[in-house]
Amino acid sequence: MIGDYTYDQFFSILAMQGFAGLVLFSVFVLMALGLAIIFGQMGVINMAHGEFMILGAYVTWGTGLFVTNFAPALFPIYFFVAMALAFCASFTLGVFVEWAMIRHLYKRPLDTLLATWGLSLILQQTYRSVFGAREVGVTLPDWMMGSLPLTDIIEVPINGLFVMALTTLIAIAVALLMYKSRWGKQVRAVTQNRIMAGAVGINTKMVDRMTFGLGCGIAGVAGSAFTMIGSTGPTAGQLYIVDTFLVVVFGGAGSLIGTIASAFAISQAQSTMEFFLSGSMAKVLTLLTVVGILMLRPQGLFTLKIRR
Amino acid sequence: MSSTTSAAPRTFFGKDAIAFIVLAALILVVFPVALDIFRLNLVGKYLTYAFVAVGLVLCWGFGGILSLGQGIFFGLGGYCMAMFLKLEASSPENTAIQSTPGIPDFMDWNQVTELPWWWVPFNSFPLALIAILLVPTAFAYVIGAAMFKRRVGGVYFAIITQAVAAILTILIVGQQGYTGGINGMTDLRTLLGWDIRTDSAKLILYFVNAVLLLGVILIALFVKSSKFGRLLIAMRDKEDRVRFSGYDVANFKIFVFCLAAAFSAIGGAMFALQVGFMSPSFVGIVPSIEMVIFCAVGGRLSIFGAVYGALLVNYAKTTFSESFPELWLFAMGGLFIAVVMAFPNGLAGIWKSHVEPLLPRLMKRLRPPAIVSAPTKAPAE
Amino acid sequence: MTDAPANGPYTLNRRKLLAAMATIPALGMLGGSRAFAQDTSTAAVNTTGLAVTDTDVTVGILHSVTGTMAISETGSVQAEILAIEQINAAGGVLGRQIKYIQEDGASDWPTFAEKAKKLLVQDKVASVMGCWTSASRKAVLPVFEQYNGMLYYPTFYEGLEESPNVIYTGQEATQQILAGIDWVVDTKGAKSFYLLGSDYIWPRTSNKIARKHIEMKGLKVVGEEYYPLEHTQFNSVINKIKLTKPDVIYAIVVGGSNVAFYKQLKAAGIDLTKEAPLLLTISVTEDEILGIGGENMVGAYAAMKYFQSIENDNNKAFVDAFKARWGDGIVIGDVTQAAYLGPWLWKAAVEKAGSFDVDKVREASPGIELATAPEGYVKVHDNHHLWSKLRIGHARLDGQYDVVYETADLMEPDPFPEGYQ
Amino acid sequence: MTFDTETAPKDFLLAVEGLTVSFDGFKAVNDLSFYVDENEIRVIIGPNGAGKTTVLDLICGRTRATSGSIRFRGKELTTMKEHQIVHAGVGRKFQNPSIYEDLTVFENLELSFPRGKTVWGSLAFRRDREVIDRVEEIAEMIFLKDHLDTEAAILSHGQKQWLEIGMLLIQKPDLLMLDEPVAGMSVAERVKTAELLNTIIKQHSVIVIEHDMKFVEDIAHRVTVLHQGKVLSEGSMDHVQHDPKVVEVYLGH
Repeated sequence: MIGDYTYDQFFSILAMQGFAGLVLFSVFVLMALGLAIIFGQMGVINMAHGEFMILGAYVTWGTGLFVTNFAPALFPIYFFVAMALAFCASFTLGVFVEWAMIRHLYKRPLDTLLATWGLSLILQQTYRSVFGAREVGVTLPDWMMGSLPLTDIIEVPINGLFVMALTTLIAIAVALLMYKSRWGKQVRAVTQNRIMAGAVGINTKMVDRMTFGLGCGIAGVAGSAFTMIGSTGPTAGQLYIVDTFLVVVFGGAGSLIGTIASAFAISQAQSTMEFFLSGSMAKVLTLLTVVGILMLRPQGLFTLKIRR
Repeated sequence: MSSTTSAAPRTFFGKDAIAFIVLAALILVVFPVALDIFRLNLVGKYLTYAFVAVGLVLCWGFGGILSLGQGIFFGLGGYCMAMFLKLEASSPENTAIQSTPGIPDFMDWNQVTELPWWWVPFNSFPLALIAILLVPTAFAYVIGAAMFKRRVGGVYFAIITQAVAAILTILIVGQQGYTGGINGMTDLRTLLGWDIRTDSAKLILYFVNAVLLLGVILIALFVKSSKFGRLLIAMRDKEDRVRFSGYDVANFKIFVFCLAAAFSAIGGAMFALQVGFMSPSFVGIVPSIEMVIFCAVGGRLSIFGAVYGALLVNYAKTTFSESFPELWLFAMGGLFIAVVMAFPNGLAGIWKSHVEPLLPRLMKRLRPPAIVSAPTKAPAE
Repeated sequence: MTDAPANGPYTLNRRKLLAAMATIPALGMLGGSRAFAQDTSTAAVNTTGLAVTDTDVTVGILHSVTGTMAISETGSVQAEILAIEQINAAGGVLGRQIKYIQEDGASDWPTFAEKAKKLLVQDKVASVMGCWTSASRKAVLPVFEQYNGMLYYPTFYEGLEESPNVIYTGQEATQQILAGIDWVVDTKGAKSFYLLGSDYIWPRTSNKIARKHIEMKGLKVVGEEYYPLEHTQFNSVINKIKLTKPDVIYAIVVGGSNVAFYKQLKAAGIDLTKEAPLLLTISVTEDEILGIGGENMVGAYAAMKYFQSIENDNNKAFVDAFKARWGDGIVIGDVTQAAYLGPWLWKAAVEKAGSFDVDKVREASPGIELATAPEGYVKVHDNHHLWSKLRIGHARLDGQYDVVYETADLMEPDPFPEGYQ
Repeated sequence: MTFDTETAPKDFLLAVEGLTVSFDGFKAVNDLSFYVDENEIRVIIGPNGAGKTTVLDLICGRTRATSGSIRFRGKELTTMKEHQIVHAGVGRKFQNPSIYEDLTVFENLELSFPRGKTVWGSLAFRRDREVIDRVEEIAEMIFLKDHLDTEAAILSHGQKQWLEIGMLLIQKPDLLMLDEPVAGMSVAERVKTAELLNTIIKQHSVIVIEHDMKFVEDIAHRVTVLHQGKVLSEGSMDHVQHDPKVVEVYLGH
């Protein structure tokens, strides 16, 4: 016996909590990836990140509605189409926002933070006016909501697996894009030396715009995926802000590996503590630990030591 | 920044003195005369936010330290005051129907049967007053020391203060047996036996609040006009240079952060007194960022601008939400973006660039032409 | 919002209003109020300077139209406006048409207090229909007591309150909890319970009462857990539920958390239709199911006093009128119905008192009956709460509940339950 | 490196020994040792990336050494904070002019005045006769007497360089470290700067990083040539100019 549990139960707990932690980890990575790209590569803090996610969620909802009414046969696979559309919508909005707002503020990073907060207010009210104040229910194909029983206690939720797979896919895609493609080279070149990059013929403005759009697009996909586990309403985006920022900052700006590692650390800590403490205290302790570590190591988990 | 001559150091006489007198006249005479007690009480509430905004001018405008967690200090100050008032409102006679009379109602609802030890000092008014200033300032010191000694700044600092605000909110909401949870501390009635809900009390509290605000503004003006104020600007622009001129930059940042926290705490305490309750909705991220808006709209570099910003934005919020509640967020968001992008120095900046240059010309018209001197001051015609 | 509530007095959609009016005769609500009107001079029915003229009387509506609570409070606003319009069409109150001033609490408690004060002090409204969360009610309560206003509060809540200035048209905790637990024990043979809630006073107080009641029956509570409002990750608690294998999950999760909780519950392989464990909630109305999705909720039980599917003539007329006014797609939850009662109860009290004066309305309120309430017959108790029945609903795939049980008698409201504190 | 044995017993103003710093494995400064006497003018030269600026960063505490020691008048600097190093008597001018653009020339100089350097001190600081006299004296020296009330942002590049030098002088440091003081100046400004430096070096020990060989020749007592983080050669200008290793590095293979 361990505490109130038998060994069997205890191992089941470990297995299930481990899995719950992995799902949470995937969720965090998915949330943070878009922000990490924008923050890491451009130094811009996008406070409207949550609203870009919710845009993706609404697009998914709309696609679901459309498919149910006009092409019910496609319903089982509509989610993939919806994710693609969510990416396009968020990407387009992101590019527009970069053009209209962000590009004027590159020299004032703190001000982008404020301006994007204003943007998030406007987006929230837009959602409320367009879609109503109530949450919308996103109907998912049945196959996505089931679970696979492993033992009589342990069951693996399919949507959890789906989120994990999706996260892996997107993370790999982003890594390839950043480190293997020509475009990724351009992005990194601009990050390291904007003037020089411009001098060798890279269209730095276009690189900025696409980077911002990409980050927002990934946020849209994340929002689309989150319709499986969370709510879709005008203000739902705000729920993710603090967690997302902490993941990115804790990981160390500019490091995708760092973002992933920090998402892992935070999610495991939180899901483990949640089992033994009350939900509120688990959250407080996790956040407090993260802030505490950041005070000891402000540069985050992974940062290159560079000559200033 | 206004320029000065080398021989005469910047003081808060001159232009600032006029601005101070105008503001004092406005909040001490014009508002009380022109507004009924209901509206005046609202203005009093707005002015409590001005404490935060003035702190932000020093901290953010001059020092370049953007805190997205001023709500923490506003809230802590407010809670310290509310705890005292709540204890006074929870006398055994008032709470006779509870299972444990003599403790605040929310404790009773949550099966707390004894006043927690850290509530005990709040039985005393002097101790509560000390706590109002000390607790938030000490908290700011801890955050500031940890961050600034390690040279965390800019966006990182903003995000961490934001996270701390989130943590504190969750903590207050989660520990409802000791804090009142999401309801906050409500039904605060008397201060040392004096009913703070009556109209006359509200009028007096308004003036106390106004005088305290003017006092805080004087302190801020003093800081701004001292060498410390110029150092803040210097640190914002070239932190390294300040360091290599022999200053321990972290200490200066900690000081200004603590000062802003103390200002916010006074505002929070006055809020609790005037509104009659305190709730975690002032501690979180959203109110903290809104307070930054007040400051940004008024002008992050202008102490007076911040006060007008707090008044204007809140007035707009009240009127807008009375007539067009749905448009309010659009207006607020739009205002935010417009100020940041087009008028980074806010109202004060517009005043300085558009109104002030007109003044000498106006003066010239008013005076007989013979006395006109100093033509260099007038803009080219 | 396609059907935004009107923002000021009298901005009605004429066609919809007429449609709504058409259903009124069926309600039998046309009393003798019109005859009443001529004998009442304004000076006689309004001695305290309220906003009453010879032709009309002004009331306030105070809910969140913006912010996170707008999700929940929209339905209440719609119900209150509908009730006011119906009363007006039927001749008004003491011969006076009701005007309303709507204020936005913006999901922010101090704003509620500020607006409440504005309604009472500046607008001098005769009564206020409003508030939703306990926090907003707690914030406005001192204002109503100080300025002697009258608040009609629609939400089911934790009790522990009995203000002379509030009429509580929703259920207090014991009314909603005791009979529900009795039912699940008696008909489903439940022995063990897992209590779960959002972390604030209503779920905590409710679970405290539930736990006492369960333990008094000699049954077991195997877990009790609270999550921050707007929490979105429930995997850990779902795992605990799987381990402790309770017969009943007693869930009081609110807001957006609900959506996350039920979706994750389903994904974790807990099929609510199998009733192993059975899920009993007191916080999910038809409104919430809109966001959760019927397919994620089907099979769950809810203990409330009202479901849209209740079969009686009152309710049929109410649902038809509501849809005619606010659109066909709309659903009506427990709180929406309770909010609808507010204006009617106030009207009845005013007419009984023969005056708009708050003190007289208060005196007249206990004993007021409403035979035309959609939920059936209700009556105001001396403690300002309503006598009402409790019903158990069984969630369907389409987001509605089937009423599977209803208490034989009205439940007495007991905001300070002896032995449960 | 045979140089240090003959001077070792003396009390140096600055003694750098075994100094190493690595950035992720790259040793920007590698086991570096050199010594500066009282009232000596030392010029450090070397090709790009030789580690010249890093050495100054290490001395003034901007970068922390991985190993090695820096002693200034017997005090170990590697463990001190930047402002303590300044108080010990080391002043540093950056490569790009580093001044407070939003403040006037007077205020720029005043902030460097060695009084009121603590929080409370700065609050209590009063602009008295002593401060004004001293600021005016320095301003005269750096050719900015007529610009005291000008906002620093609108000064020319050369004037900004002078202003920064003035900000150092007002601190009365024992050791001045100047990173390319004449870079980016017009010819006229260059001449004036050389004149300024010549007055400065009469009263202070100075370490200068400079590329301008003519200028180096004019002022240097001794020259240290850095290459890849190490001392390549050290001695008089004449000595290093004829050192084959130096010739090799500068002229290529």
